[in-house]
Amino acid sequence: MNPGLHQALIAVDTTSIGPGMAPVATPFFFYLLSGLAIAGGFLVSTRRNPVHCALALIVTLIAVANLYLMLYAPFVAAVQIMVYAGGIMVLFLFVIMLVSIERASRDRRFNRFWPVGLATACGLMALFVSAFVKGRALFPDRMIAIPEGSNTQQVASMLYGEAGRMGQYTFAFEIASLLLLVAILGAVIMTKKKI
Amino acid sequence: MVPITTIHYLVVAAALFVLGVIGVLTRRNVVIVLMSIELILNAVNLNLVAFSRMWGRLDGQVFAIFIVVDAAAEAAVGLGILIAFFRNKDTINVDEIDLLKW
Amino acid sequence: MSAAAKDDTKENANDISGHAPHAIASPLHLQTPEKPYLDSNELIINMGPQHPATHGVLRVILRLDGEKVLGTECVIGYLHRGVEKIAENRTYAMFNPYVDRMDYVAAVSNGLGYCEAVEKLLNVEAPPRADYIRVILTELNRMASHQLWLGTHALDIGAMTPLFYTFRDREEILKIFEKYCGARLTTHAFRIGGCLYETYAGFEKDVQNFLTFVAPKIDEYEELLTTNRIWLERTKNVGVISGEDCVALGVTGPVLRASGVKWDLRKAQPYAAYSKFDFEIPTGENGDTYDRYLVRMEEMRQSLRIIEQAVNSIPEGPIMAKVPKVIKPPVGEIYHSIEAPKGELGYFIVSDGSTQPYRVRVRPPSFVNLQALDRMVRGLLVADVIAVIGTIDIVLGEVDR
Amino acid sequence: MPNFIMSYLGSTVTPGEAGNQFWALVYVLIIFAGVSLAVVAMNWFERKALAHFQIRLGPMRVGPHGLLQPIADALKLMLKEDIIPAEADQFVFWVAPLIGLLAAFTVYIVIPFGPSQAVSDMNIGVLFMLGVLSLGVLGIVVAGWASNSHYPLMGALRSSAQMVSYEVAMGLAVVSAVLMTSMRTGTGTLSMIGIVESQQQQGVWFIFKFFPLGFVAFVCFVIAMIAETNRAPFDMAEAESELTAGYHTEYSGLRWSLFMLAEYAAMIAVSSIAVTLWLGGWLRPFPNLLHAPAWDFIFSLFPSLTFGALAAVAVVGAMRMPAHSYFQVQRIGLAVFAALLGLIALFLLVIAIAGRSSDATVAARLCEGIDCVYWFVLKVSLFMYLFIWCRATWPRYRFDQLMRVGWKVLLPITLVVLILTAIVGVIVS
Repeated sequence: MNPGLHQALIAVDTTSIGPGMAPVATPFFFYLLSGLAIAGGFLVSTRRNPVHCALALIVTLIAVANLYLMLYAPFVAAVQIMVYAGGIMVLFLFVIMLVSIERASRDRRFNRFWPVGLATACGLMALFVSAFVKGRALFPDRMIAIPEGSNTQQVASMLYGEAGRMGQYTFAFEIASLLLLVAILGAVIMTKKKI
Repeated sequence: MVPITTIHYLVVAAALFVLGVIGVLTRRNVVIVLMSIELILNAVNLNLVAFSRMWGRLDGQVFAIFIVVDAAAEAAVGLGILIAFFRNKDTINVDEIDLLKW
Repeated sequence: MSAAAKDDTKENANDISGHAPHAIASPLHLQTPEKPYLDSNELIINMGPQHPATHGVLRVILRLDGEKVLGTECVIGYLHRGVEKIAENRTYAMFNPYVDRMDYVAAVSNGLGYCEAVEKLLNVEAPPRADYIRVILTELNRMASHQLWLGTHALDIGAMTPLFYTFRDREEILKIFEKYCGARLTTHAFRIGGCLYETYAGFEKDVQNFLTFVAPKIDEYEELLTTNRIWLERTKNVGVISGEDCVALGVTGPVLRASGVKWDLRKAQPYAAYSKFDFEIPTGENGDTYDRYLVRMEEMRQSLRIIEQAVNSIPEGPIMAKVPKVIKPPVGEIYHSIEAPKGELGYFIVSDGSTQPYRVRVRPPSFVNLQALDRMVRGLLVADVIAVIGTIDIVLGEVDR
Repeated sequence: MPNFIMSYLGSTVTPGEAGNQFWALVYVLIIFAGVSLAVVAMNWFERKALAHFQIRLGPMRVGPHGLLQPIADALKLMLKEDIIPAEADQFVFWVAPLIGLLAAFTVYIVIPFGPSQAVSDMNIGVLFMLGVLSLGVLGIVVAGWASNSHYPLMGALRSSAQMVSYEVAMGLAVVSAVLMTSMRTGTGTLSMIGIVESQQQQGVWFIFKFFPLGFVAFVCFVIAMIAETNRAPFDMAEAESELTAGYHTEYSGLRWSLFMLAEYAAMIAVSSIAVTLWLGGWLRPFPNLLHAPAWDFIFSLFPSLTFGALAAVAVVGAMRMPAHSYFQVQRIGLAVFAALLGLIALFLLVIAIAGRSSDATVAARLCEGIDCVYWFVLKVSLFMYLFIWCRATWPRYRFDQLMRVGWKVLLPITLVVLILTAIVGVIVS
């Protein structure tokens, strides 16, 4: 894609959304947030203390939520913060406090097969890099405007349908609710001492 | 300054994914392994949302929401199993969880 | 909680208590009501001796499963001053002020019990007017003690406001004490053989004013608490103990009466002038914290009745019996007990014929009632332990002596 | 430069929507300062109100009627030695109060003090505020864990369970209010400003909508919000008589005061949400019924009248000071305070008259803004009083009872209300 067209697409993008909606200093915030996310991810896989890992993961989650905002997906960002940072991470912290942490912080950090795991991860990374380098054409530089103001309504109409019609994902949505119910039951049964 | 495009987000997501895989494959503590899985799911989510922006369709965002739901279910059940296991074996190290039955 | 943290606690517990080795291990030997799944969830924590809700320096070692109490052990003695030993080196009259320092919330009752015990040993009887004054002051003190109990008990359960209401009204009682004998808390109001001080001018009027002042205030406390939903939930069926258990453990006072046993020494073996007055003994049915609350509230009203009758019929006459300057009781021993606000307060005094007692042993109600704590809180939650400690109404000065 | 500064004045949208970063920053600073001041005022007010519930006077020594007590306390807390327990996790112990504080203050971004008096009007405003409020629990949990002590840990576990449970009921109650926004137009909105505007369009506060459905949802939300902020009678996490001080037992000095700041900021935040969702936010009473310039003017006088009344109270207080020379300083202090309040009242009066009588845009907008903020703050202060009232009246729930109330009482009620609201909405429209 030639740079001129690329610039034009970006320009079209910002104007179509309206002058007020365009995020400010986009590159700066992108690098800041992605730096935070990656740093958090690094700490998660290296810190000895599980609580520190959880805090690092929270940083990553919030940074990723902000990246969603930059991608004009505010509803996903809100769900991310509510469910992940407010719900799942509290659950994680709860469990960390229930199980032994003093011992975990004295133990070896990595398992017996860590060289194999690291090698696999490196291989995966090489795969990604080669894909990005060779398949650059697969990912055009364009960004098509999504109206931000009605994002929630549009997501809702895909999930629930509108005007009496089933949405594209209504059935999947119902299945997901069933999945959650089963998960709740499973978790309760698993943790109960006496059923 | 280079404008931020889809590929930038994909690179971040790939980095998060690899970090998550490192965590899953090398850590001993099951809690941290589960956290690393969350990291992987987040990387996938970031990809989906970036693609949704790239194509101007919301399907990617809907998928991301489904994945968040999935992550919640996974965390609840996974941590439930973990607590049950800890109660019986007094350990949460993957090295020591090596029997199918006890 | 982790095994490591538990070990820490155990060691710390041992360091602080300084008990002999066999006593140290006892928290872990507590009986468990049910077989634990595995001990991965057990947690041992020290409640006290510096804890806002243990009414002083009581230390309770709690063995918890999450928040559920599997067992408790009370560690007492942080306020031990050797009162009983001090008695052996004091004359009978000199020991009198010391007893006020045991249950400092109800000092007048302590003094009454001791004076009457020594009077029995000497075979003297206080004159009727002295008996009436004693009844009035003792019942006033019962009011004060119950008010303090109500305030702190409600505060433990989380209701702040009743504390200030009860302290406002208790202040009036303390003012009467101050006017009568110059002291507010540790009054040393009575002497062996009667009273030292004649009532001051206007004493009857003060007491009667107090009666009219305080009767509506008791309704005010009840308004705040008795039908309060949260109060009912926190107190009903909490810390239940049966009448048989109470008798077997030697529990007395309102705790015993709330379990349905109608036992009050003022009726069962009347002392002072109690046989002359007409009053009821309130009893409960369920033996739970709520019944104990109701019993104490009703006892306050009965105290008002007694005081009213006593003030209206107080006889004229001397206030001191003929007691020798140097008190030298004949050789012998005596056990005399009275109904203190917290239960049966007994004094066992052995005399060897000298000016000093050979042995004084006090049967403090708080100490005996505290032994029922473990029975009451097994299987309940941590928050209930606080409520039950409050409802037993202990004063650590009396428990440790 | 003046043009740059004045560029936003006269606009009728929030600075976030207008894309004006300068004024967004100014609003953030105003809100930060305002909330901090409100917390200080709340501190004094709670102590005085609680004291008068309990037949005592409360702070009386530092400043007239203890008016300077919060400042003295803040100074004391700031100058105290900063103690970190030796066995504590240093970094986490340090960072925990900041998490709660950040969460509590971030919520204010979406709270609308007026139709354009908000930092930004997100179209996911309600979700944003629920999500960010739920982050506050992380600070508490992490603080309890980092202290490495039994009581804080129990407090942390209790409060994490409590806050996660009550969030569910809170969210459902909020959803029923959001559902009501869609009644007239067909599409609802999650934007906080949109919710208040739809109350104006429908001509009813949502507390009275589909009576008693709106009212029940509101009551459930109020209960959940008291639980969510760990206030009496749901103050399990810091139950003084049980867990000494719960999660902040090991904290002292500045860090402890940060926890308190976060708690009070969160209280004000959740009250603002309740006001926005059910009590018409910035709307004055009967905005549609009494809609005439004369009525506008009368309601514009309320802020200055309120401050005038406060000034009068202060004047009476100064006159009733005992004649003893010891009270001379206090008398002067109170008189100065009264004069200050009187000046504010005068200022507001001038603005009200100028704004309502002339067509000058800036004055009119300022006047309207002050009106909106006034009604909003008035409603929020009623909630603050409610918090204190509850604290003075009720004993504390036990933990299992608290969970029972959350899951077995509030959750079913809010679910039923939600379903009924949907059904009634369909039938009506």
